[in-house]
Amino acid sequence: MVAQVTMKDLQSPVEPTWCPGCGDYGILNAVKRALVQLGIPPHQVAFFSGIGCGSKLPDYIRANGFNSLHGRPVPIAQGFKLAHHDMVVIVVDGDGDNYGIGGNHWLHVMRRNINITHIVQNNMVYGLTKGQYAPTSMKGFVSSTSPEGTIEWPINPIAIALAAGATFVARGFAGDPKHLADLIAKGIQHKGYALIDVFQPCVIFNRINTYDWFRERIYKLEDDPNYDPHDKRMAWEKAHEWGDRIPIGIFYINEDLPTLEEQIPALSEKPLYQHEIPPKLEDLEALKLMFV
Amino acid sequence: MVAQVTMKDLQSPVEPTWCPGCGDYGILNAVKRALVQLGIPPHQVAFFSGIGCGSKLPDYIRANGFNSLHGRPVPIAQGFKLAHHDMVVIVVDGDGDNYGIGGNHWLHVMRRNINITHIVQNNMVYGLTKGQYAPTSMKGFVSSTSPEGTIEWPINPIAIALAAGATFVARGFAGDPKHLADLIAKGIQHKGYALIDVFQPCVIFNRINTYDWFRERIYKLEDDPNYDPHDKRMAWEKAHEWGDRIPIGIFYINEDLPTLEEQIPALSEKPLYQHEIPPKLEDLEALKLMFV
Amino acid sequence: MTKNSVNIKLGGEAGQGVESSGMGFARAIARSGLHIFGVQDYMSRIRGGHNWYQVRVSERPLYAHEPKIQLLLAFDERTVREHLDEVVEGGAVIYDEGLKVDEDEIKSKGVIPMPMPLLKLAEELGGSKLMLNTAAVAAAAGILEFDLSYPESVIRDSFGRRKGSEIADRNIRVANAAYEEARRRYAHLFEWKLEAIPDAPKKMVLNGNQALGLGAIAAGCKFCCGYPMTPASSLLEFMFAQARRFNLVVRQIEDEIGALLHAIGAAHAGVRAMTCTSGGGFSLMVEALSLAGSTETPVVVVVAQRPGPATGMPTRTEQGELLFTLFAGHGEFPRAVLAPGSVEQCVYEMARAFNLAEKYQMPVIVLTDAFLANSLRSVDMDAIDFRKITENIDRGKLILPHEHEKIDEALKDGYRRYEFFEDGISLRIPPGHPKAIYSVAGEEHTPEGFIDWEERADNRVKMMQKRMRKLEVAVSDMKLPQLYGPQDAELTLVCWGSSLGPTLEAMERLNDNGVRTNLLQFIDIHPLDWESVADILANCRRWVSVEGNYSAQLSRWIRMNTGLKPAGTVTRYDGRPLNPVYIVEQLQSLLVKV
Amino acid sequence: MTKNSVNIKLGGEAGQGVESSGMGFARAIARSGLHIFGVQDYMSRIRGGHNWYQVRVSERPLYAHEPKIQLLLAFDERTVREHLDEVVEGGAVIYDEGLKVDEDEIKSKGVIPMPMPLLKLAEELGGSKLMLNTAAVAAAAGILEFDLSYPESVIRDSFGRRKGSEIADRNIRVANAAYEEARRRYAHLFEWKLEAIPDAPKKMVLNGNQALGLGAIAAGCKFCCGYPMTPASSLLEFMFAQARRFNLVVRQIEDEIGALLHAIGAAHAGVRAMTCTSGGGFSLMVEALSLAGSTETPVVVVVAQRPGPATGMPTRTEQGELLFTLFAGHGEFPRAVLAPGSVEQCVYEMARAFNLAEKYQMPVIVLTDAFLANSLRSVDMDAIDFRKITENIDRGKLILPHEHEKIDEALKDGYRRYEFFEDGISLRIPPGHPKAIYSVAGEEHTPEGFIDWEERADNRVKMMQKRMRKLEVAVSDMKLPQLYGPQDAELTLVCWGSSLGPTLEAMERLNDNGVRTNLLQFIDIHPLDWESVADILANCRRWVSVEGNYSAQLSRWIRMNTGLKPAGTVTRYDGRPLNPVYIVEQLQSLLVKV
Ligand SMILES: Cc1ncc(C[n+]2csc(CCOP(=O)(O)OP(=O)(O)O)c2C)c(N)n1
Ligand SMILES: Cc1ncc(C[n+]2csc(CCOP(=O)(O)OP(=O)(O)O)c2C)c(N)n1
Ligand code: SF4
Ligand code: SF4
Ligand SMILES: [Mg+2]
Ligand SMILES: [Mg+2]
Repeated sequence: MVAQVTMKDLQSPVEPTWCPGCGDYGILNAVKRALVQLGIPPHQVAFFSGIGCGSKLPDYIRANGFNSLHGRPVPIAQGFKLAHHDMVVIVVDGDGDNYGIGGNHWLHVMRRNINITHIVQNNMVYGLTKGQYAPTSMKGFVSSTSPEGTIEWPINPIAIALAAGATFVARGFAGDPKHLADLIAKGIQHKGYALIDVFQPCVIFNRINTYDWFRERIYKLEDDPNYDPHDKRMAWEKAHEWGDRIPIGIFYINEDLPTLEEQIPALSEKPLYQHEIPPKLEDLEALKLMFV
Repeated sequence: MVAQVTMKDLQSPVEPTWCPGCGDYGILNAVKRALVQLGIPPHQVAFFSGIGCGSKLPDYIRANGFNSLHGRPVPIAQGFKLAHHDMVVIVVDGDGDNYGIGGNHWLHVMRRNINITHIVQNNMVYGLTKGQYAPTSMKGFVSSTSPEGTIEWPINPIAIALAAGATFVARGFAGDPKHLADLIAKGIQHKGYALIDVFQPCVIFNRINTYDWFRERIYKLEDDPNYDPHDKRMAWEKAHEWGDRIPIGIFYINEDLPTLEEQIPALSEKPLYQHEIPPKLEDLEALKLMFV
Repeated sequence: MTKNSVNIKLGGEAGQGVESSGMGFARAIARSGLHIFGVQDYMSRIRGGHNWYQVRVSERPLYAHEPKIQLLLAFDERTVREHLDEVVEGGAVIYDEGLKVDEDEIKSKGVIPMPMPLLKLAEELGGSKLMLNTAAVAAAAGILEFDLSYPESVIRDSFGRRKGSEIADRNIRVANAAYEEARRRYAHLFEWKLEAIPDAPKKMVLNGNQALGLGAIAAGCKFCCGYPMTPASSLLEFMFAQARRFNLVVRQIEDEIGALLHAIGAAHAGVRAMTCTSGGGFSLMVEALSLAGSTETPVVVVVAQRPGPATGMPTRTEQGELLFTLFAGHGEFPRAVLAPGSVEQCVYEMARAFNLAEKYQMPVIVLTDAFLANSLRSVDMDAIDFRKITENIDRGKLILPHEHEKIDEALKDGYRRYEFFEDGISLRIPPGHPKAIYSVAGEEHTPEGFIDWEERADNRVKMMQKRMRKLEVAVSDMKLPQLYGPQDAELTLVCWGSSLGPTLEAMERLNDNGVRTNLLQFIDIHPLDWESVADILANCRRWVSVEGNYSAQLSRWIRMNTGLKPAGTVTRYDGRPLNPVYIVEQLQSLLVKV
Repeated sequence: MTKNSVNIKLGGEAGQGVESSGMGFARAIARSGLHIFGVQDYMSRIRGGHNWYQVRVSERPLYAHEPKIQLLLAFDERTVREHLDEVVEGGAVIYDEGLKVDEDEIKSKGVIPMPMPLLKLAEELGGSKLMLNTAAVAAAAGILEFDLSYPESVIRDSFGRRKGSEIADRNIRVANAAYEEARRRYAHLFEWKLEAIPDAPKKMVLNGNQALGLGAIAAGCKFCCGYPMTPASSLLEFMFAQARRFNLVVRQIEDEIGALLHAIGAAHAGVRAMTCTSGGGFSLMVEALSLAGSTETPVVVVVAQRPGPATGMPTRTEQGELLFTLFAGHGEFPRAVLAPGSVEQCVYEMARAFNLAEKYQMPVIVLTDAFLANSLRSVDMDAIDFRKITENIDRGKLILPHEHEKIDEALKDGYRRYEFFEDGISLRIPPGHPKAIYSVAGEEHTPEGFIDWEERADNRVKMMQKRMRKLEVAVSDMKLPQLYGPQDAELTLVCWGSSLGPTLEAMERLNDNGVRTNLLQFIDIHPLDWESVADILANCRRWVSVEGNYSAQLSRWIRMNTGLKPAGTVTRYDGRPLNPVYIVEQLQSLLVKV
């Protein structure tokens, strides 16, 4: 993994269809930077996305991609990873995908510690379907499906990730692609499941949580010398900070747990897709004896 | 709600099909006690269950019941509650139902604070389907689908409930129906969503987490005079206590948030099912003008 | 001069307001007493790309769009490139003079280029380039010599209230200037004109989704939930917008699984409840649909189709899910499937769906598609007669728990939710009454509603027969396919859903061309009196099915039930709606073959 | 004396070991060289209730069970009450002498009561009442005069290894005593005997789910995931049990949605992948199925049917999801549906499913049901010839990313995942090779696999035709329905899936009764060369479909595709499997009508 990879290597022939100014550009940029930084060549990384504005990202980067169903990239990525575990697997999906319709897959992937990096494009709104509220929309958010403001409290992705057993929990900001690239690179390097929730301004449908709104509030956890991301208690505190000051950076990291792949005997030698099939005839014949 | 209700009023004509010794008997008993304690007559309470051993409970108590699909009672109960909000609505389902296949509904019901009491029969195994591991099975648990022990970390329902915004989070033990009845009664009285996760020994398929196993470990939070269930931080600490000592009781309670129903204008006067239909012709005619 | 018959296309990038301008213009025209048909075409992106909106105008009601246009309003250069070929000879293209447009090419097609200082007017008189839309539409009105007071009234209605009349005033200033300038420069060159018919019946302009919403509300639907999915979202959003006015509970749920289950819960409580989605969302509802079948819960599910498989083409149209909705769900259980084909039918069939659902205590699916959901049509105000709905509410064997007297009367010896009756339909008392305390179960149950834990064969057979019996009884409430055109014809076009409009016009054209043609529209897809359908079809000299899908699904459904096979099929599956010209062309190549 | 033809039923509460005793006995009999057919019937509860297990024995292969029994082993009183009527005259009931059983009633039916000190022997000689099972089975062997060494060997195999031979020894002590006692007391009264055929071909005893597992493993399936659901769970569990031995990745997923999606992910990586579920779980997979269709991902989905709708009757059987699986999924896309009807067919068709899936890059559904999944059958070891599978692996146009040479050879000018070819099938290179970096999309895509964000009509049409074309090509790989019995018959029974066994025997009986009957089994349901099928059916004098569902779904599917209608249908939907007697009876009442 110390190949020389340039931004150009990652250049897709497809032009992004995102609105000018959309936060997704920053995320795309950060993802590329991270791959360059780590020297991961495009054929050794596979992106899995859902359906939504941000989920179009795999088409906009030269790499393996799978644009799947709304809310469903996480299980596909897991199946893929278990079949090809030396591939770098990255899920990119929206807050609707992952915290809305796909919430159950998320809840369960976190306790498996499978080595996948998960970037959630959190614009706190449904972009592609034209502006309904999202699970992360702030209470009172007015949208076409909440004309008088939402009456549900938003999901706190960081807190839930901590509670559900994620071993790497971070938050980035699309307006700071350099910092975000660093988080993504760390997430990829992390042995296990890494969540990177990204504040991603939607310049069309979310007129509340704008670049300015975020810039006025966010600060970096790593700037606090007392903050220890290995301390879950601290992470839990910070996860609840919202309002005037909102932390970004790595909330929590735990490097001590084995990954899912490491615990599956069939994967100890080589990736599953390289296993020869069919099995040996003598093994099959021996199996028959079970039924005598 | 101060009717005189007796255990006999709650007696169903159907005999439970549970195995002798199953923890579900204790839960059934506790549910009945709670209703008697609160004087809720059977026609004013509706149970919604999933599919599993424990989910057969609604048939075993004389009350309104809805035995639905595996993992799906929560959204049905919400739809029902919004249509008939003066009914006491109780969901009873299994750990497979709620923390497994139905996880997404659970994640989202918690942030709505709808006034539903949710009893999860947590036997840390799949009973009805004959003993596969559950999302709550302890790591290493051996079962027909984990012959070498599970390789996933179990879900921590209490921690997730805290992170997801539940306003009443408790844990009971089927082996202590009196204490459990009290928790259920408090959950019913709580204005908002109340989770009561119940340790429910499955005497057939879980030979690890037995009555004795629990009895040796559990202690009651209310016995600790310093424990304040209004303090989320404390609750978070306690949520992670596992091993030699495991707390039961009310972990967390927050009485200060409005319920979902209270925030829906249409429900301010009377339950939806009592609204007269169709709407007035003049209102409909007026609506037409929108399209001119 | 051609009066009151014109087809106008607006085109531009997403975000340029093509759709809202087109819809505003359509509304203005309808206010003048003319009929319109408006159809949109947009990509699954929020900005950029290419969108268009087409408004067809006539003095008589319209049911379809047409490929050929007389007037093209180009908001960008791409629009000219892509649509110039659709403009008829003598037609015109209006565009901002700042765009790089090849005038000679336009002229070479016999089309008149009409550059206009739209942006300039917007900026100078309106103070905002956003008013370019207004200028463009006003310019179109100018060359059409259409009374500007109608567009003005629409501008007032949309800006007057919201942001104070200042913006409205500025828009109107821009509109007047563009109108005058266009009329002065070009009106004499342009053959097509619009003239108001002030004493025409008052008209509404609405699309299929709005029509479904009206039908649902009028039928007393009080609970609507869903998860956003194009092209169903706008129905959900319409219900949200009406929630306050009609005291509805409208909810966005975490996913479509939960959405249908919420509706089931509300219906179980005795409330008329619905959900709406598209094919992908419906896929997720399949398990719950089966639960509704098993528990005999009346819910209405709107499935607004779009091209699949998978995410397919999210903003386009197709009729690819007829067979899917007919067989969706594990196990066998009764359901009805209705496929309205016009705005009026959307109103009435949606209301009827609630009656059928409650009368037969089963799920009812209302099948539409993006074309029907989104296309705007003008209908006379009187054509939507809410009394027909409100006076015909039929809740079947329902007694609500607070209707104490009725319950006392009905319940002589206890209540059994799934008691056997000859018609398969049991008395339905939602939970809440002390004399009707009971359970229901998705597992096979006893007449009392308990899980039949003994799993007795005889109870199972009776329950299956009870449930399926309802379908046989329901047939009497179902409408046979409806015939349009001459009784006796050499060719019968068979269609369903949104194909109605285009096929109707195709039929007219064929008749005009001397091919005696009629049309058979299936609104009710299932259940049906198939013997009668077979008789009808057997009496058709030759029938062809016209469908917006690959495999001619209705014709396959007909064959499954009657054994009859069409002489041919006209299908379309490129994501675009059927249109009369396409149908006639396909028929021509087909009839050669047949 | 009747030799080697007997039907034995064991009955008792859940938890009494009825099933394991029955299966053990069946295995012992098969070891003696005889053929068995074992069928179970249990309730959806863990303890209590009433379960039974039935073992039919013959010298020739058996495909179905029979209602009439000669020997009843009653573990509780209820068993006697419920099943006495099934015992033929001269038959016997064995039970513990401690049970309250009315001997006179038994006798009054011409049946011989055979009380035995089973519990006593178990406790005194075995030291545990748990060994009552052993005693009961041994007693049965005693009156059948069946060589006890076969049951003994089964006892050794099940206890010998696990808990040390002490328990085995004690069981064998109990068995011997019960055997001798029963033989001494009753053998002379009982007409039916079992005699080993030591030189018979060696036999395997397995059920449909195990057979599917064998087929999958032999075909090189390396990835299996699922969520437990009766009757599919035991297949998932079988794969778990074999994971270590065959280096499989087997996973229990959070739900069925995730299960199919996991399989899609693994298949996308180039691994043969499957999932298994029942109807309710399949309902949740419908959306992902459509994704597999759209992305052309080869996955195999086993759907083991049980009675619906909703949770229905979880432990019983039905064939209610033929049409559902055929049309499940939004949009139109290719799939294949296969319905093996016997243990051998389960092995081979499962393997074939992987070939079809990879060759045509589409999802393949293997439809079974609880009856087939659970019923035990003995088959000659040689009847399952794994070489037929391993030598015929066909991965179609697949090149794995590490097969560098093949890739270099194949890729002259770049790689396009969805390139158009005449047969609709594109080259498939899973991600990982530097020359084949690409995207796939559930949205309509370009040949390169990018979302076609322009949503072009021509690309859409080509992609639809490409995908659907595969179905036409696949027809050449599909098997026409298979004929059993005389070529020329006055009656043809048409069946699919698990109905095969019972219908085969029904056919034999009818022929014995002088009604010249043959049988047409559909293994391949879709796609099919329907013209040939129509020819075959047109040549049948009279055909009747025999199905375990309410609406005779296969016959409807046939009619949809051929227009042909059966002379009648035999259906069953009480949750119980079809059996020869039932079929013949139904046919009789039908043929009167027909
Ligand atoms: C099953 C299903 N339901 C609904 C949709 C419609 N849909 C497409 S994208 C989307 C939400 C987009 O929001 P998000 O995931 O936050 O992504 P964003 O567009 O904001 O980047 C929805 C509801 C779908 N494609 N599939
Ligand atoms: C969609 C679906 N998948 C699977 C099943 C099978 N199933 C029934 S109960 C159950 C799990 C039971 O476990 P749990 O919810 O913990 O309840 P318990 O039996 O332990 O009380 C499963 C997997 C089902 N009924 N529906
Ligand atoms: S709608 Fe919002 S999220 Fe979507 S592309 Fe535009 S700015 Fe980005
Ligand atoms: S299997 Fe377990 S959970 Fe189910 S009834 Fe028996 S003891 Fe209870
Ligand atoms: Mg979003
Ligand atoms: Mg459980």
